[in-house]
Amino acid sequence: MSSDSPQPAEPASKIDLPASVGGSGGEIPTFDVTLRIARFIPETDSEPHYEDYQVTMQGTDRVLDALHKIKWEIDGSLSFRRSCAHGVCGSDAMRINGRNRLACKTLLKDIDLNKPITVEAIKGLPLEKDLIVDMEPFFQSYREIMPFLVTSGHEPTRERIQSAEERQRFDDTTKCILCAACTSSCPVFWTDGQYFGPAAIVNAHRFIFDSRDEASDMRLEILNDKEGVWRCRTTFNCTEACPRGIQVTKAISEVKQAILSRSF
Amino acid sequence: MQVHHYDVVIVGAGGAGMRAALESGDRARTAVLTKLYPTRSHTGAAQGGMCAALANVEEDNWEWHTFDTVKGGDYVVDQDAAEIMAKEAIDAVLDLEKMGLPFNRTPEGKIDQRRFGGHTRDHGKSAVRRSCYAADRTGHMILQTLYQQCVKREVEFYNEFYVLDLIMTEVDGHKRPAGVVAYELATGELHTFQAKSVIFATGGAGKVFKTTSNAHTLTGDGMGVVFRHGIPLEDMEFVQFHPTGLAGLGILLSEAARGEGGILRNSEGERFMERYAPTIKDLAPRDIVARSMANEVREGRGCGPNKDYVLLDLTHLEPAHIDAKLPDITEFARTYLGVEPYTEPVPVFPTCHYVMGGVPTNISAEVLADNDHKVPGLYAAGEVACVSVHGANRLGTNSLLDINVFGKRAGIAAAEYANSVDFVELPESPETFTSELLEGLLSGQGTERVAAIRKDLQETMDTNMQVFRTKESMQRALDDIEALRERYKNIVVQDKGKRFNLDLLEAVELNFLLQIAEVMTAGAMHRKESRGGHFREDFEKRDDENYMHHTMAYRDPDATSEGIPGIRLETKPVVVTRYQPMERKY
Amino acid sequence: MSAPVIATPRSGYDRHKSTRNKFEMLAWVFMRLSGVVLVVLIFGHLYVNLMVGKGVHAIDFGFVAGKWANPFWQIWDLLMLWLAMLHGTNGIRTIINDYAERDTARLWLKGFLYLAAMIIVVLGTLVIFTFSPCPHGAAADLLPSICQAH
Amino acid sequence: MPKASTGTLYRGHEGMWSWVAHRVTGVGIFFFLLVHVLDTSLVRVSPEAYNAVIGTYKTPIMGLGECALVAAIVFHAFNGLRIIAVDFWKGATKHQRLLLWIVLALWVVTMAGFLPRQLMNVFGG
Ligand SMILES: Cc1cc2nc3c(=O)[nH]c(=O)nc-3n(C[C@H](O)[C@H](O)[C@H](O)COP(=O)(O)OP(=O)(O)OC[C@H]3O[C@@H](n4cnc5c(N)ncnc54)[C@H](O)[C@@H]3O)c2cc1C
Ligand code: HEM
Ligand code: SF4
Ligand code: F3S
Ligand code: FES
Repeated sequence: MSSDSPQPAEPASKIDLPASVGGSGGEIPTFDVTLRIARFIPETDSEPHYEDYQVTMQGTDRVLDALHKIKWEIDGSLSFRRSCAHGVCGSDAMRINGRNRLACKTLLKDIDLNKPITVEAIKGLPLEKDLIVDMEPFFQSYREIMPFLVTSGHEPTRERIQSAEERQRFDDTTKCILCAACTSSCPVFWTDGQYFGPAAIVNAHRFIFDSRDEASDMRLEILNDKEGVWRCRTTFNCTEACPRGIQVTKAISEVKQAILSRSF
Repeated sequence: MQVHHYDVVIVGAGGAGMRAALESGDRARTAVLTKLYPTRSHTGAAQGGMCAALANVEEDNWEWHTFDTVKGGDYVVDQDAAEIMAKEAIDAVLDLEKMGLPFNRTPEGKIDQRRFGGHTRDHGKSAVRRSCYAADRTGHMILQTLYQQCVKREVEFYNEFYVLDLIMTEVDGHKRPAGVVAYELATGELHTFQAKSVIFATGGAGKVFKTTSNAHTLTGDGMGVVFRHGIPLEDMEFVQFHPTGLAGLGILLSEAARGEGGILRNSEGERFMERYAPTIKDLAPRDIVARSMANEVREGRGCGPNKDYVLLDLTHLEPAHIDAKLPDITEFARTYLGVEPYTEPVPVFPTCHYVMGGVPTNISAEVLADNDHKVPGLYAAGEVACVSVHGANRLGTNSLLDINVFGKRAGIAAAEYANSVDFVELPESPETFTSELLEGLLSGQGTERVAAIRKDLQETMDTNMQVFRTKESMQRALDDIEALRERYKNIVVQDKGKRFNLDLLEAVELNFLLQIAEVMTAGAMHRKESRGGHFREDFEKRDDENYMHHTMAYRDPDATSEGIPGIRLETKPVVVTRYQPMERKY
Repeated sequence: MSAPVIATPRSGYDRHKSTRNKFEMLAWVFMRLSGVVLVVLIFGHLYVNLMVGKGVHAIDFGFVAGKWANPFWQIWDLLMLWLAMLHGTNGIRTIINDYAERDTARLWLKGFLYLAAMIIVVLGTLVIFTFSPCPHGAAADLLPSICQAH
Repeated sequence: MPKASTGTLYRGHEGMWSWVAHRVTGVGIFFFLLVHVLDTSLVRVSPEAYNAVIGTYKTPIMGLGECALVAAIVFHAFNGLRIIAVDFWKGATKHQRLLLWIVLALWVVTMAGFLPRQLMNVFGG
């Protein structure tokens, strides 16, 4: 008895490496970049204003490194959230050159550096300081869709059985790190902030299609709302913004289908 | 300043904190204070899995798991604790599954399991499939699942509240916690939380080092706060360096990469682990692999322009297999190094990963004031604590287990204790220490930048306290730390505002880092042997005669240990039940 | 748990009251169904009016009257009128919901919208049904050929 | 509730801009429809009145306006079908970009069929 993963044959104990990896490369190049950051100091400003910063960075650096360099060496008051620095905690969604990105996953070398890099807070949530917005409305709509497994009856003594296919059904939406890049890229969410937003729907999807869950009806009911899935205009901004590569619009579509097939 | 009252206050909302909150919230009025939104905690970065002897895919039992844990920890593991952890592992995994965690499945629909470093069948005979996993996002799924359950049970969170002090009050000659003082990031206000019991679950302190898989926010706050109040830190010299961090960046590539068949090669293309650990080769415990890698580099068989890393080779694996089992970490390689793991080997080098030591606790997660007494009402769980189940070297997947098993125990114990006692009276103005500290930093007229000091600290620790240590290198580290502490007195905080003043908090965190670096180095100086993650080139052998004990470091202004003023080092016996120390060979 | 109630750290945000009914779903479905039908109706309409023969130049009273003498075109245009108006009105309604910030503004705008839509639909329907292709006293050269029979 | 924040324009991709275009064309068509029903209603008043008004449609300026209207309707119609496809056909979310290019291609083809004819009618007299 073994799981689906075949054990690969024992690899060779010695191989010839291609020259490119074993050999010597050149120096890591450095270059100058300008960041144009939307600054907002709540104590003194009524509107955000832009400020330019010039820093010298290296080939493997990310936008987060540039922000750190500014904060640590030029202006300590520059404020932004960050933690893991490799795209798994969801702290540092921001608008980089007009698009929602995680600063820690955006490599400088992938950006056109001839122009300043514009960095702004994500849209549609109340601005608190510099690149920091109030995430509470975002989390509130997340909490409203019952983002937890609901079951009834006796707890089994062992695990609940779920086939690999059933598990695969909702795999995509389990990847969400609640970074809000999607919701704050959605033109419908920008309008009045009442729309549940893609992230909440993604997290509902994760449970609606989990074979172990028994509260799909309730979640579908919640999303069958004026501010629910029907407000989505399939603009795909969310899918394009998601740093985890989740097919957000597809998930929303599937939730719409589920509501429809339940109603007709 | 606001005052809040709760039965139980939990500091930290990572895996350990939230697991505790689920238990304690059902039993007593509980608040969780966290400096990050709960889902941002670093538990979410854990990749490989969580071990439990479920025996879903092959024969296994918790006794073997206990043995592996003890042996992996190079025998300075408290074996009663290890036994509890291995036994309760099974329920811990099943609990998570019942909460909804989407584990990968076997063809029969059960939780799938895979191999992981140091986990063996029948006391080291061969590798065993014991790690329960969800692709390479196990920690992410655990963190999300626990948060989901907290939402379900309406646990009260105070997000972006930095706990900066613990309030200790003397009751009948014993110091007891009366609550904590927290700084609200959004407003810059201080809050006092009065509580009958306090649980610390603030995670690790990896930012003491430069190359680390840890988050920017893992600055050892909990350890620092507790240490300031005279509570010891145990076994801080044991730091784990994970073999496969992305070279130069430290971002982790899980051991699962090797569990799934990946192998390490040097510049000659040789699978060098065959020489260092002939039986289990690349799946030897982390300390051994990390040292072997560092040794390859030292002996000139490193790769790259500076010959300063080795290669993790996945190219012989099926791309489909890689996608199914290791999707995230292969993406890290692509994103951050521009390397395609299907066809190219990935540059890797050891990265500071885990602090085995921490706040000493017993098996009920109660914090110890010294070898024989506990601090009533104070608890710790997770990476901040030292139970000690990891000894000198933690086995992969045992930390996710630790946070669940001892997080749960802490939650239950803290709530039960809270229900049996009254509040301890708060002192007159409990926040004085903290407000003076912050005002001092804000009004400081210094010139030193926090970031510069931190960088120097991390660099000296990387150079002198990493996988190879000697008396001289450690002395250099100590001298540097001393100098840095002097410089710290002259720092400047540029942001003078009240709202979201992260500049101020970085200054506070740096103080914790300096303190912890010093304790780590002190412990390492004391331990004149090599054991687990602590390897001294001047004492290459393990010395059970003299060092088969835990180190306990106390803050004591009147003492001097290993030439370091202000620290008193003591020892604590290791609990040995079944397994006598043996040579650790793989 | 009898300790005093403490406000949560950041006070909550008011979301609109939920509307647990099927209206939005039905509107959504209607937009899609009517859209498909409208493609046929409108393309047919445009083709006949603009592409066949002399295009716009052919359109005059006689042309319209000639079409509406045929019940097929009467039904066609009636359907088109209703579907397009409902579809368009609902479309504008969602746009108002999106951009009108204050509730009163929303109310007024929607009031106007519904009133206008009603007038147009009623008027259009009346015209199609009460229309006589050969009104008395009209110049004969303006009338469609079928009038000659009288 | 949060106000849409200021700052530079969000640089959405095709999906966002096609949505903007869909919205603009939808509103445009709606207002045209209002007027169009009103003018058509004149057939009830008298043939002369109707012909007088419809006569204005035959000027070159209105002719060009009509081109714009047809362009809008054709885009809205094809793009509407694309939206419906995205909503109901499983594979469409993956190929949404391709679908939009198909819409634009169809739009060009249709307009290429219509415009010469229309311009001939309008200007060729
Ligand atoms: C990249 C990586 C991969 C790993 N992979 C594995 C693996 O595969 N298997 C395994 O078993 N282990 C793994 N580990 C180890 C394991 O993930 C961690 O040890 C464990 O998650 C720690 O959990 P924790 O709850 O103790 O702390 P954390 O999850 O780090 O949480 C700390 C919490 O404390 C809060 N906090 C900190 N300071 C303060 C303060 N001053 N005031 C208020 N709140 C505060 C934070 O906000 C946070 O919520 C990995 C670790 C890393 C870094
Ligand atoms: C020709 C065939 C038509 C098709 C296939 C079609 C299709 C659609 C669809 C599918 C939508 C929904 C868009 C969404 O929910 O994201 C829509 C919206 C809309 N339609 Fe149409 N439509 C057609 C004709 C018309 C006409 C004739 C009008 C004007 C009266 C019109 C006005 C609108 C408006 C105003 C919207 C709302 C736009 C928005 O919310 O962004 N449509 N159309
Ligand atoms: S769906 Fe993607 S973009 Fe949205 S919150 Fe989750 S991870 Fe972020
Ligand atoms: S951006 Fe918004 S409109 Fe729908 S497809 Fe995404 S939720
Ligand atoms: S810092 Fe964690 S996602 Fe970027």
